[in-house]
Amino acid sequence: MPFIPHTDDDVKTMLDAIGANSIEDLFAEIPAELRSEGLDSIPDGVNEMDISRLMRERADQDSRSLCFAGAGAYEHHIPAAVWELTTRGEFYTAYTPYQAEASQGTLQLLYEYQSMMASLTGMDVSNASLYDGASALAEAVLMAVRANRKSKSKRILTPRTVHPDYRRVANTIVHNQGIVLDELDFDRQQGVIDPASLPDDPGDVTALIIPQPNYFGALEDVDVLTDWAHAHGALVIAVVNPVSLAILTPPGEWGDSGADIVCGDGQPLGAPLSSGGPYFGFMCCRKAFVRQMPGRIIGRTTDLDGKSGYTLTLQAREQHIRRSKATSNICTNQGLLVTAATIYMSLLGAQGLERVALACHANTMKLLAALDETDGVTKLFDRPLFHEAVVQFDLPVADVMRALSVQGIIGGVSLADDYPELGNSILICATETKTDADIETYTASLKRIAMRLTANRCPVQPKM
Amino acid sequence: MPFIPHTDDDVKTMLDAIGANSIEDLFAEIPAELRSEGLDSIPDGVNEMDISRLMRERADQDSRSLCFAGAGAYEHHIPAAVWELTTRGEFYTAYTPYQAEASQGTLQLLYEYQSMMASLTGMDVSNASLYDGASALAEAVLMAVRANRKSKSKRILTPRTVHPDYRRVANTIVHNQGIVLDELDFDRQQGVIDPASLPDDPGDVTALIIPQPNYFGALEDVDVLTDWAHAHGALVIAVVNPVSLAILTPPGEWGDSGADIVCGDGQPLGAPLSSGGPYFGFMCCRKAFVRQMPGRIIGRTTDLDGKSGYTLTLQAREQHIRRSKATSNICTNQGLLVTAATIYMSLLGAQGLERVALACHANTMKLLAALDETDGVTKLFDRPLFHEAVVQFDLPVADVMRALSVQGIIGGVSLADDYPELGNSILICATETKTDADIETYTASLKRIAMRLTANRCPVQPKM
Amino acid sequence: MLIFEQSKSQRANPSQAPLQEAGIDSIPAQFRRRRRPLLPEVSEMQAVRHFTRLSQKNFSIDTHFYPLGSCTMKYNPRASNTLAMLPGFLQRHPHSPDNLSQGFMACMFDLQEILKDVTGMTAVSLAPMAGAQGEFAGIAMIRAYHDAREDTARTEILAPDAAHGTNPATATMCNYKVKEIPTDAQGDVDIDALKAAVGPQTAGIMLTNPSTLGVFERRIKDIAEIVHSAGGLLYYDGANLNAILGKVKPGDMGFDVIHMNLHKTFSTPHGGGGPGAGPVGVSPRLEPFLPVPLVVKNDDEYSWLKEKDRPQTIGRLSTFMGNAGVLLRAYVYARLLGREGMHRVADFATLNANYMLARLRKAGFEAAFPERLATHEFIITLKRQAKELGVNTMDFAKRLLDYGFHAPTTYFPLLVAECLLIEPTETEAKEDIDAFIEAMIKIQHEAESDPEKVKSAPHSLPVRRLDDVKAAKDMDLRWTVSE
Amino acid sequence: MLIFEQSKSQRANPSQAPLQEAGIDSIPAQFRRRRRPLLPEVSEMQAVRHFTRLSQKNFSIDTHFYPLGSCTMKYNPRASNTLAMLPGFLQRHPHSPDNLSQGFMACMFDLQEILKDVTGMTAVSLAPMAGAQGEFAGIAMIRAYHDAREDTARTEILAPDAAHGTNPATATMCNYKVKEIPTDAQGDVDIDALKAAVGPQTAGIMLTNPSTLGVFERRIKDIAEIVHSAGGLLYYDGANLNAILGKVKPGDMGFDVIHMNLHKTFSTPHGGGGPGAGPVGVSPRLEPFLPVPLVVKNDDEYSWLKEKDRPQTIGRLSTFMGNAGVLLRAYVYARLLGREGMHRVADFATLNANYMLARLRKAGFEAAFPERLATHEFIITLKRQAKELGVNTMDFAKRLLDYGFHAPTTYFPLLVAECLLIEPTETEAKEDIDAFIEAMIKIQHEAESDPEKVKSAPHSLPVRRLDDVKAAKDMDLRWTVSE
Ligand SMILES: Cc1ncc(COP(=O)(O)O)c(C=O)c1O
Ligand SMILES: Cc1ncc(COP(=O)(O)O)c(C=O)c1O
Repeated sequence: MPFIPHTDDDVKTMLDAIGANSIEDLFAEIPAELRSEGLDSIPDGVNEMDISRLMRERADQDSRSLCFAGAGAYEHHIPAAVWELTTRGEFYTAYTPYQAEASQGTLQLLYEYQSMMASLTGMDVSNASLYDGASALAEAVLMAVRANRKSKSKRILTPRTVHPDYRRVANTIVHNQGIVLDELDFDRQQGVIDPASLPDDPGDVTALIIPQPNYFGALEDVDVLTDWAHAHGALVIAVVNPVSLAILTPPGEWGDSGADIVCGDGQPLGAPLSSGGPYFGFMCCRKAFVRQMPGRIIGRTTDLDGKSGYTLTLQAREQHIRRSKATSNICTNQGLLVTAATIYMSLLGAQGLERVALACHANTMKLLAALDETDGVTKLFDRPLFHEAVVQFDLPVADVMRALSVQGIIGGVSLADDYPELGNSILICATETKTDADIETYTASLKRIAMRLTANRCPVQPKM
Repeated sequence: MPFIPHTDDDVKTMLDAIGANSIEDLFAEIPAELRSEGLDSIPDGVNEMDISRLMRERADQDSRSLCFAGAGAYEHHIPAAVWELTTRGEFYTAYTPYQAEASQGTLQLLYEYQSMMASLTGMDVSNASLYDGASALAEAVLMAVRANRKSKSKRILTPRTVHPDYRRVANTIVHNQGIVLDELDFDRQQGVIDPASLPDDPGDVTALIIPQPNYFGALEDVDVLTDWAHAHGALVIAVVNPVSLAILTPPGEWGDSGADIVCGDGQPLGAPLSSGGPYFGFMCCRKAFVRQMPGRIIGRTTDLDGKSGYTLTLQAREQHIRRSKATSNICTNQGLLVTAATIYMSLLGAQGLERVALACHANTMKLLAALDETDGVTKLFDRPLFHEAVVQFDLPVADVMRALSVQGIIGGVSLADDYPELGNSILICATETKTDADIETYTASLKRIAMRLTANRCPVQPKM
Repeated sequence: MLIFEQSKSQRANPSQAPLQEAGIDSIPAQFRRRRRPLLPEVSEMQAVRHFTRLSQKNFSIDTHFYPLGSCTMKYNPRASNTLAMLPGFLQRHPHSPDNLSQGFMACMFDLQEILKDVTGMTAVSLAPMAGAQGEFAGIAMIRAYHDAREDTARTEILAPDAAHGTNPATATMCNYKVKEIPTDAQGDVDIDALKAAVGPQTAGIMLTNPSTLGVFERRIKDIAEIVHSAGGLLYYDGANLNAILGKVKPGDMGFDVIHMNLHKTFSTPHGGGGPGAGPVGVSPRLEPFLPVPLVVKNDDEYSWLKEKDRPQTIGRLSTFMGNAGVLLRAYVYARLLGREGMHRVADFATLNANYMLARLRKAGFEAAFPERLATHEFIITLKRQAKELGVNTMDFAKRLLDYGFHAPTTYFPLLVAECLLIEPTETEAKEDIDAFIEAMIKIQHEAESDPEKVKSAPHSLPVRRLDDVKAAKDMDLRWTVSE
Repeated sequence: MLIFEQSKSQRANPSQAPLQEAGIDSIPAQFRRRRRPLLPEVSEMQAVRHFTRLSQKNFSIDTHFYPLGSCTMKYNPRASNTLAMLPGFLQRHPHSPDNLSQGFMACMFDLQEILKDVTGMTAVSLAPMAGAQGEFAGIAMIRAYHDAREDTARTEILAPDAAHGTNPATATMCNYKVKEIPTDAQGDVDIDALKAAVGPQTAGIMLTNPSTLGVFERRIKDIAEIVHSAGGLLYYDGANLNAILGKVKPGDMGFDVIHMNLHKTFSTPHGGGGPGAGPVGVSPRLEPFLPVPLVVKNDDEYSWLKEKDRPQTIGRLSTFMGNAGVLLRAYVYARLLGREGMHRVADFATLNANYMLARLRKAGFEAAFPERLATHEFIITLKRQAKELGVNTMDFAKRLLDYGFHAPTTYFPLLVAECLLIEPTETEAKEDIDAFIEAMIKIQHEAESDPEKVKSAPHSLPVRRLDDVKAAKDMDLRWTVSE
């Protein structure tokens, strides 16, 4: 039987030991009327050969494309060693390290991860992961409400330059608790929050969220924003891209006293695009707030012989101890992705990560320039950026994107739904994986498409 | 520096310890006039991202094809676990297990492998691998010459039903030693050696090679052949497909006393097609001949505490001890492929391997029937077979094969060069990986091609 | 040794970094980092060696029997990993247009259908990223349901006292108060207490069945009846679904919403803590509230339903669509099992558990619920050993590690003193189960003859018993350069 | 425990076997197997667990410093593995037509070109499957060359007494007698002895340079002159190519033919014994004899040259084209290194070796050739320790295992008493080399203070010292059911 090692003899011996006549007898306590008849819509079992064939066909169907989309998921080079090591059975098939002595591999790795993230963000401590960037932001909001004891408003200032889906997720998760995510608008020229537009007397604000780079790829005035928030008794929640931190000021150094909570998505650190997950959310904070953190935290301690070892710690924050008073309901997190990220950061080092960040920046600048030079395409904001930018088409964005996709090019992510005021705009991204030839392929296709669409007086269905 | 961990400080400290001024000084003993100027045709180093892109493009270029070729390399389903385990660093990056205590993983696995192969072939002992099937046959011939002390002729009867490239390789390797591979012809109707055609008085024959299944996929009269050889003082060298042994009589049971040496290619046991290698050669023999075997052999022994352990043994046969008197010059073998094969056999078990063999047989029978029913294609031999067969076309074989390949179908392997007397024939194979739909795809394409080629009065270049 | 301790500042791995020379001038200095972060600077080999060695310090399914109760540590087929990591799947950007995504979407759609059938629910969302997030989605849907009906006085969620910690924690996240319902001596919910507890303030109840006590909640129909008539809904915590796969469907028991832990029942790996996937299934009345996105099929074409297509949705739970790679693994596993295979899961998980229980009892260990059949797991209480020999559950657990077995779950549920919650799963062979039982018997002998040995275990692991109190006190949570 | 001992006869893994029902009637009974072979019948998890655990019992590059002299145990980049195992490469049938093979053939062609350049040879064949087969190809070409010139009186191959065992064994396979040339006190070939040995019977000489003694053969030009003037050819055993990559080309030293061990210099993994790849390079006069197949490029199209295109070839060495997958790995590595990277290999391999030698000598260990520079490796002789303390090279080697280091090569070359041939390779960090040296010093102290501890080592491995004599005597070479 697939995955079941029992022989008929085993079954007999085991039933004898139990004193039962059949396996069926072991289900005697289930009321008969509840027993189900079968699983009609579930197909017969197949073998590994057949499912392999099916999955290969399906994977091939969604074949490789030339991808200039970012918007929260970035195509980076991942060293082969990362996943060869990460999928070693000992990492891949272990549980959460509840028995510390039998899990020193995972635990030491997580301690190393926490150290790396704390240093990258410039914060004191890191937890061992949350689900993803968006849910990490939700947890950060909940944490800020707990941590900012002086504020009673549960009001979180949320710039529209924060990833729209992060804002949606945060709202899904926090709104039941009466927390309000108050929108802050952005400057149409710059694509960032204009610090001058911030009110002098904002009232009781629990926290201000600051994205850096923001959803448009643009760099916010983080120092001013941080100081403004702190001046008004609000905590600062930073939402950052971890790769960008190789070259950008870490949130721990923003303004006079730094951000209070830092979160984001760890995907750029070694997680493949993989349709959007599994990625992982990271969270760091000041030491003073550590008891308000959600998620696992690993601490170094000693064993009976005084030897160093690692263990889950501060568990009194967690659901399995504190139950309804826990800092979060999270239990299973995204450990394996953290394993990959730790190996990724170890293979790249600070120098390597810096080169990745610089190459992403340079390639996006090149792409932006190339597009800006293309007829019918305009660069939208005039602002320093990391590795994303917004461009606007003269033509309907959906048609352009569809036509590009038929040629295997994902030209970017349309902003039409989330920022209708920006017209036919898309968010573009060129990471270190993109060559000059790739950029040329993109702009050349775009020119052809523009010509065709203009000639045809769109909308038009490109021929498949 | 790629793969080199030295910092400038390290280099300085190390040179100081040596008492040298520069690394260059360490090459002082190399005569200056020999020093090379550079490696002009070697390109600049690239990084892993760039080589990955290049290799992906090249691999994609040779994209998946529907393959009905066998002829010594068979497409089988390989459980995912096989290579995930085989490429674990501890197997993948270890050396030959010279330090037994630090290599018990590899050594125990090899002992298990030897046990499996001995049982599969019905022989007493197995070595731990040779390079591939063809070179294993060469080694078997050399071994037979050493082992058959009564024979002085160095004459090896070599049926033309043995894989032509095996015969070529054997000849390359043994001919310098004055060994003669005497060809034995086959029966044109049956595609096997006709036992009745064997001479009553063959003279001094050192050994007879018996392939089962033979190159045409047909089953030889192994019992009669074995007994005939033994009756005339010749040893029997069996060349077998290991998967076929799940259903065919093992060489150890051929005739009255079984084959003496068994060899073949282990590829069907878990090695991917991989352009022809790495595969591995296996060799088993009677215990009496073990000291004549080439290659590594692992034995079970005990340690200082009496605990079981495994070690390289009978090393006095090998080049590092016996030097010019060794049984072979082989040193590095194909250990990793044996690792894969051992895991493969463990995952399949005797039952599973039997099902694989039966499915291969059944699918080839289906393919053969389907082709035989196709106009212009005839089945050539009338003989029980394992999983290969010969069919003949009415049309020029090269044209047919080329036209098929343009449609991504590898229709088989042409016999035109090696067996011109068989006309426009090919050797076909359908393993367990082929479905009825695949067979249908093949015959449908063939029909279209035949129609086109006939209409055009070939030869013709199919449009690409 | 920490990876940082192998670091040297000039070491670099140029084969992993872009070769391209790229400036930073277009980013003004005010935005730029001044000091490099403390990431290790090691060679590729040093990293490979370090993490390979670290991995060897773990117990895992691939190396050890791991009968961690409530966690369903079964074999994770390697094919699931290999196939989920096919380049076509790994490289798919979450914003890939539908015309470049039909292969992936077909898998997701098929998986939704399979999960509907095994749960007996009418619709499934794959969005939640783990069990706890599935719980959140479920309770948020219950709240949305009551809200939509303007039934706003419901402020309480009921849960048995044996419930997993995520249940009450989730209720809190959804702004519910939690009322605990006691368990009776047989491990069933105390029906009278339940009756007393329900009322117009009851939003719903969260239940696992089989419960975390390793027994089947026999009066589930009554419970459903009681809660439903009070206007509350039933939430099924699917962590124990392995016990009843193909035997009973939560939908048939009267549940309105369920989450599944695919990383348990559908054998996706636990990865040393995650990722998992916690899809939710619902009965018709909760369907409008399902979290987005969902995959639908029209004329053989798959497409996504998002916020704008689902006005009543509780919303989005992740930036994209949840843990897609985990879902692919679960799909492969489900197809490998097929219909018959699913039935067998519950059969053999239950057989293994009852066999272990029977043999352990024969050996003198005390079952928490001696009159009950085990489900896929069961509880042994070591309170006698703790009292008479001073050797407690934790000591037994640590000593098991020395014998090469991962420990069962300890001290959960809290309700049973000195408890060991043991779940062998269906993929373990009788021989391994027997070996575990032998180890338990040996430890029992040691506890009698040489208790110190057990109390100071483990003795053969990379570290000896660790000081958790010191860990919490010192809060050494990161390496810093000063060391 | 052996995998067989976990086997049960009814166990089966249906997810790995074809589901199709297929009869055997078309095969007459006389051809059919009567009893099933003894293959283990275990579950997939049992197999995974067994082999995972076995793997953990190995030392390897990925886990340990492995300074095995003559073996070049350097880091094996993981990218080489991943990229060689791309589906497009793995699934290519060796008989795939050229129009479906251009990607693969491009890699092979490029590799041929790279190897020509590093060896200074004019043509390369990738066919040989390991070093020894490369040697065979080389000596067979030498024979074919003499034969083609009808110079048939040449019956002898010369080789230094320090030569690797494969050298004389290969000469024998090609039906040559082997004459050993002594080494002088400085580790160079004894030129006078060589002069005395050459003659009309000399077919050629097999040399490694640097030699297996860890020193560079300084009078290589003289040797070439002597052998060439006698009408013999020079064979270069490329096992030590790592020492001179980019520094000296064997072609420039006067060699006519060379094999390379790609599994050493080009960092393809050793796989616990193989596979390797042993391409051969030749000077123009041996070109016609190269083993087939070869890849050529015409107008951007690649094609194979086989027997019929190469009438003078020594022939074919494998059924297909050799160890293609290994060649792909070497190609990836070569491209990652690039020109500058190749130069650095020799630089840092040599730096590491000389540093180790210097520090070990400072610590009192005796170098075999104290007046010579080390190349990429060097020899320490422990004859004093053996004589004075009764602790020999094997004891040191086994004790090193306890300290977490794989032992260097022991007792080879035989010429140096109690020798340890140490090759750190360029990929080891100074820290690890220092740790090895510390361990050697500790063992030296132990040998003085507690020799039994060293003589009974190892103490911390899965087994203690194994009885090789018993192994050879018992000949327990396979498991059988009786046990
Ligand atoms: C009974 C029960 N409920 C809920 C959960 C939470 O699931 P997850 O860890 O996937 O969030 C668990 C996991 O341990 C569990 O055992
Ligand atoms: C000097 C020398 N020559 C030849 C060989 C043989 O190479 P291979 O093992 O690849 O056959 C070796 C390998 O150990 C060697 O060290």
